[in-house]
Amino acid sequence: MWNEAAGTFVFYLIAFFSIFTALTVVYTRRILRAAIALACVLVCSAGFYVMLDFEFLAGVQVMVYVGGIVVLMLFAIMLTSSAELIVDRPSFQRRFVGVLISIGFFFVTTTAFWATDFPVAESTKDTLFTKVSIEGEKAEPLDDVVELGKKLLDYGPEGYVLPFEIISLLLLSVMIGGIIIARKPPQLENKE
Amino acid sequence: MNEGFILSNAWLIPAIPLISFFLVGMFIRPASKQAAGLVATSAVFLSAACAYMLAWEYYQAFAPEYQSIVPWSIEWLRYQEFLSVSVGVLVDPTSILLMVVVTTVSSLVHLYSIGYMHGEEGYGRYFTYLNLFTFSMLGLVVAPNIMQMFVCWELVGASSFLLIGYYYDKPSAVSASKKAFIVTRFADLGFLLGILILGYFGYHVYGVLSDSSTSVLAEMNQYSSTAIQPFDFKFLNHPAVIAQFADQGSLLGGISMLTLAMVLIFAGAAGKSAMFPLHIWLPDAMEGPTPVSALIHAATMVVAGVYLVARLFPVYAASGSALLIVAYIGAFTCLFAAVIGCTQDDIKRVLAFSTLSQLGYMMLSLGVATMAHPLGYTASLFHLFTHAFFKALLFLGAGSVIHAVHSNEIWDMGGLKRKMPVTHITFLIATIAIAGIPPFAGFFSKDEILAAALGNHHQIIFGIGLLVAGLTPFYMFRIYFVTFWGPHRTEGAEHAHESPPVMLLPLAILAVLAVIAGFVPMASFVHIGEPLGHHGINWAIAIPAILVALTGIGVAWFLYAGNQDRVSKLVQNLGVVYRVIKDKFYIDEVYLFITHNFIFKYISRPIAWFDRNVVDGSMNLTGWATRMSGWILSHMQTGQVQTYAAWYALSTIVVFGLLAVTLQ
Amino acid sequence: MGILSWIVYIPFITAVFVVFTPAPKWYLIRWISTVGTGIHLILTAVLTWKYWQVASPDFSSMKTATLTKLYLVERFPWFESWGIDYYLGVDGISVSMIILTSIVIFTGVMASWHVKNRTKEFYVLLLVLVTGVFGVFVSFDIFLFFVFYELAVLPMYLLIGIWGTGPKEYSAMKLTIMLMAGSALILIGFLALYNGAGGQTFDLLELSKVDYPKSFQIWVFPLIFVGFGILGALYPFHTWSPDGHASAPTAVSMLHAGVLMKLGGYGALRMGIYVLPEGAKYWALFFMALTTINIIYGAFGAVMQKDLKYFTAYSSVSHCGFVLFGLVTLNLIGMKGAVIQMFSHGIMTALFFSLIGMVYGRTHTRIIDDMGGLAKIMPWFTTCFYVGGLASLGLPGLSGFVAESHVFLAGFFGNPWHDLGIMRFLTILATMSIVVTAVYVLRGLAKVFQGPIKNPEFAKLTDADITERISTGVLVFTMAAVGMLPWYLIDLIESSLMPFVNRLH
Amino acid sequence: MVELLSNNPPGIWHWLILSTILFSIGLYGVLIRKSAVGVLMSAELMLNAAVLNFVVFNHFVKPFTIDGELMGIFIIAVAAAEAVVAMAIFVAIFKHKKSIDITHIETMKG
Repeated sequence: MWNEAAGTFVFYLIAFFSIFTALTVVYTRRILRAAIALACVLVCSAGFYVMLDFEFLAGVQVMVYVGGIVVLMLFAIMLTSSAELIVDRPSFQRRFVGVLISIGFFFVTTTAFWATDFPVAESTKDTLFTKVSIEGEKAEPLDDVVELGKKLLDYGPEGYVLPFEIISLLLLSVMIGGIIIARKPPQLENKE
Repeated sequence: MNEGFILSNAWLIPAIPLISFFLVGMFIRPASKQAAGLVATSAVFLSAACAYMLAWEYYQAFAPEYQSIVPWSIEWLRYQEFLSVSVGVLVDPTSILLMVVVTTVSSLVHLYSIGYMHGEEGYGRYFTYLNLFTFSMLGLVVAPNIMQMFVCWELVGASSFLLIGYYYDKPSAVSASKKAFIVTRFADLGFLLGILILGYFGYHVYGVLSDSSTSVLAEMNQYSSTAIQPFDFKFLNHPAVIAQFADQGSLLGGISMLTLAMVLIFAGAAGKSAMFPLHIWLPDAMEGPTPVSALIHAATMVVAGVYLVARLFPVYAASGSALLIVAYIGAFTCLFAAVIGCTQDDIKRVLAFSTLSQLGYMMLSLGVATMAHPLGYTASLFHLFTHAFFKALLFLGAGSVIHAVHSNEIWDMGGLKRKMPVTHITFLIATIAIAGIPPFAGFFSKDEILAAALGNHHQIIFGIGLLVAGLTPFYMFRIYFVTFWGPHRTEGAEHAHESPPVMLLPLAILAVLAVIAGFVPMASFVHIGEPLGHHGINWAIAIPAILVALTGIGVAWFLYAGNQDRVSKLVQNLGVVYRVIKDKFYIDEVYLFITHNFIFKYISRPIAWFDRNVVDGSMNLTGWATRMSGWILSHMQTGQVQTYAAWYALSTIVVFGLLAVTLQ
Repeated sequence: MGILSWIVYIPFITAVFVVFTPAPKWYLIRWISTVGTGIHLILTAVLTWKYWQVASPDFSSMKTATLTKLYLVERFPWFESWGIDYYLGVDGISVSMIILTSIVIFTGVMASWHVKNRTKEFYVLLLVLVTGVFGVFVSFDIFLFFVFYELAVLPMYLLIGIWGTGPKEYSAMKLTIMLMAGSALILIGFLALYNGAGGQTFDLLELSKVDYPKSFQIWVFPLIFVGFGILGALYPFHTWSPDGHASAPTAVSMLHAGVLMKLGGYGALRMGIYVLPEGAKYWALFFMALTTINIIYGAFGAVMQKDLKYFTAYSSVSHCGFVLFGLVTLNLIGMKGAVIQMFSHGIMTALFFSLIGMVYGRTHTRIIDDMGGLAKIMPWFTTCFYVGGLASLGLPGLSGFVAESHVFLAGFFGNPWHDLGIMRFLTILATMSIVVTAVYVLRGLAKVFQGPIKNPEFAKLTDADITERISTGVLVFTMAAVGMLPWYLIDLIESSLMPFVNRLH
Repeated sequence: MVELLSNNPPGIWHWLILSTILFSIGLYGVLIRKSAVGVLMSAELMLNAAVLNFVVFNHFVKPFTIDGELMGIFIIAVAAAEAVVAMAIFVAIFKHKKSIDITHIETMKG
């Protein structure tokens, strides 16, 4: 019993923390602080994935997202020398519209969720952290990384081989694109 | 019924002036002026001759009781199956009387104009319009149905407009002609509405009669060449039809349909005969050449109104109240015009007001007559007959005086007795005739009117008639004494010389007519309803009338014959009253005020403004609205990514919201 | 190619000839178009005589007919699948309208004798426009009718936009847009008729045989009537006419006011009242009130106008009000009066606009107050103007009176479906207009022609030359002919109007 | 307190609310952030909320499959790609405009 209570408490703790940091990402005037706050948010969601028994995804999240993308952003901030730049707060009118739209969005989505009753599987309705199924389902824990690997390369109807290939292509093109855009074009130099 | 030559094709009488109008207007006028004048005058003389022959043949053929016959008519305008208007000639004692009067006066005026208009640059144009006028007047006189009368009525109005505005480079003449046409046009509106009512009910009564007793219609068709139509006078005046009319029920509260129609038609007549409210155009119509005033504004056109009321007399008699209106308006105009006449200085304006007053006489005499005692009807037409001659003579006389002195003001003339003997004699005869002194024409007709008025117990109208019988000689002899007696006031009067013979001849003829016209036994020819017991002059009324006339002459002699100081004394103590009367009781100003300030300022200008701004504006508004919405939408494209994102998010929310609401 | 096709396509053939003549030879172009329209005039006379010969025997039998009988019919399928066929025919009303248009275009070409810039395009557009108008008057397939209708309305924009004066672009734009709006309404109406009748045929006579349900008629009739009414200067939609006419060149405003506005009346009669009698009965009183305002409004509007063309434009708004007023009285006299008024007003406005064009060509000003005392200098124009003015105020002996007396009488006689009191009241209001018309006509003409000469160099101006005398002479002669001998025109129109009246009962 | 916590663990509804909140905050950030990098970060936030959503559905609706997780992985990959391109663009813009204030980039003004 104690276990569930601890689980719920941890959930709410991390939830509030992530919401707070998300607000700082959006609200802070210093870009650097925003980047760090973003890193925290991402780490918190990695924590969520762990709570939902998706350790692999949490790992990927921490490594790729936090380690890669946020670091990249830090570089970008440094490159555009706007680290110490204090961005002035946007005008009231823009903020008001922004708040209006986001709250509007929030309500619309929640009513949509509220209206639909999701077919939640019986087994996990009220338990957390247990991937182990109670009677009737497969007993042994699902080794998800092996399952992942199989699914990625399975070219059957269930498989994800096509998206896998596309993602690789995408990453390749993005790399080349990024380099071309960001480098100093030689001819532009001498013309000025 | 042996058809005499003229009787069978009586259409010649109006047709000759029409043919000569086209001939002169199109071809002869540009060719040579003199030829145009001669052809026009000879055409009217020919027509006069035909009129006399027609009279002679008619009175031969229909000796005892005079039938009104329609020897010739063709269908002109077909509105509907049984409702069509035909053009034709109606011959009966009244129309013959008018034909004789119109053609005689018109031919004499044509002759006179050859002299008077000598040297005018629009000579040919003048004779063309004069011929057009004669044609339309004759067309009006011989009209068998009320629609043809309306047609010629308008044509008469148009030709008088053209003739008044003859000196078109004189702004006063132009505005006078405009005023004349618009006022008569306004009156014709009433006339047209009256015709529409008569037409509507006539058509229905025609339907009722044609399927009930066919005898009535058959009896009407007896004397006319084409089938009777609802607009014909014979149909309208027929007692059976009038009976049907009377019980047609009333319109807008109380006034019976018949009276309303008759009052409206009288409005038309009042406009043309310049009765009280619509008289303002006649004094200004004096802007036209004097022969025109003599013909149109003395003898012929202005009596058209009297002729119309006479022609529809049976229907008028049926609606008693309409006749009363006619009588009282006539009486009031008679008095009103006589009073103003006494104060005018322009010789033609005095004569114009005297015409107004005499027309008032004719109208009141028609008004007092009833089917039972129709003496008033005969008296009015008799007075019309005599008045045409002596009033034309007065105008032509005045014309020759003006021609000699080159000014209209009586105070610029004086002592012309010695300079222009023939004009003087003829003018004197005419003045005595209009004053109503026994041997001359005026006495007989005026006396009969007074007798008719008294006979039908209209004491007030008789009183007014008697009073005016006194006033008329006063103002007539006033201008006579001032122009012909006393010293030559201006050097123009000094050098005045007698007019050429071509002008004097008509004066002489008219003078003779003015004398003998009184002896024509009108009662035996022109009558309606109960036959009049033949009686001589009713001396009980004649004596007071003569006495009053003599006193009028005496007062005029006393004031104007001798030296002028008595007059100026009188004018001082009359003071403001004299001034008000002289300015014609400011009625012209009231009319001008109404038309200019009220109608133009408060109706047509706002409508023109309303049209430009509101209705036009609303059209431009649609154009402006599309442009404006385009401009607003362009603001969405600020180029900033975030605004697009904001619109995008907003629209998704809205769409989801709608979905959420609708799908529930 | 029957005579009707010739009638429609002669102006077009002339236009083709004009296209092939080189542009600088503008005098040759003038002659070609005059000859072309001259031939057309003769052909119209032949058509009238032929129609009279063919149709007069059964004038009496028409009394009870409920279906218009067409003569000199030419018909062959065009779009088989939708039931559209090239269907030309003519009855009394169309013949009178063709006579009117033929006279107006002949005098129009004569009146635009002095158009110097880009003469070729001017004449081509003018002749194409007239082809459209002739097409409308003879076509009895509503699709073909609409095609010709658009052909008639469109060149107007170019003609005013290029050769106009004053704010020509603005008024050309306004005129075309409003007329397009009108034709949009008409198109909806036509399609409603087409589908209402089961969508097999566009033939007018077949469509009129179908008795549409009353509710259907109630919403389709105003569409068609207002659609045509916009062209016929119906009250709220008349604003294009003063501006349009004021800035249009002479021949164009002659043609437009004289003929195109009659297209509106003709269309409303043929497509509106004939096909949808129940709708007509339902809406008649409403439109009658509207047209009464039209008459009074146009008359009062004209009183205060400063520019001669606006003066005539407002007066033609008032006279077109008579046409529509006559139509909605829904009795034989009224409709006959309306068609006669179409004819007489067509001639009258053509005369007025041609005279204004010619006077403008000399004095180069249309402002009434600047001109004065022209009577001495231009006697011919003065007489023609006065004859036109007197005709417009309804002087008997000229065509105006014949039409107006019909319309007033009809208003008074009323019809069995409407309350007589209201109709009488509206008719009385309409009759008031004869006084107001007299006021503004005489005031206007007196200011321009009578009185002393205002500015001296007018004295040097010349009077009408031979071409102008012919054109104005022809128009004056027609007006006087119709005014004095109206029975020919009345017989022509009355017989073909009987089916309209019988269908209403 | 403990009983309160223990007997109502966070169901699917709670998770969804959480992810929507995160998403809205991200949206707010995108709309009002003046600097381009800020906008990108908020976009990352939104993407992350999306991944959370997938994972939550996978866990609750289809507990024993890994499609949700797989989708999460793909999203992270795409997010990475997107961030790279965005950074490259911002650097290029900075070189040209000396500032990355997004409100001044209006070449597309209508």
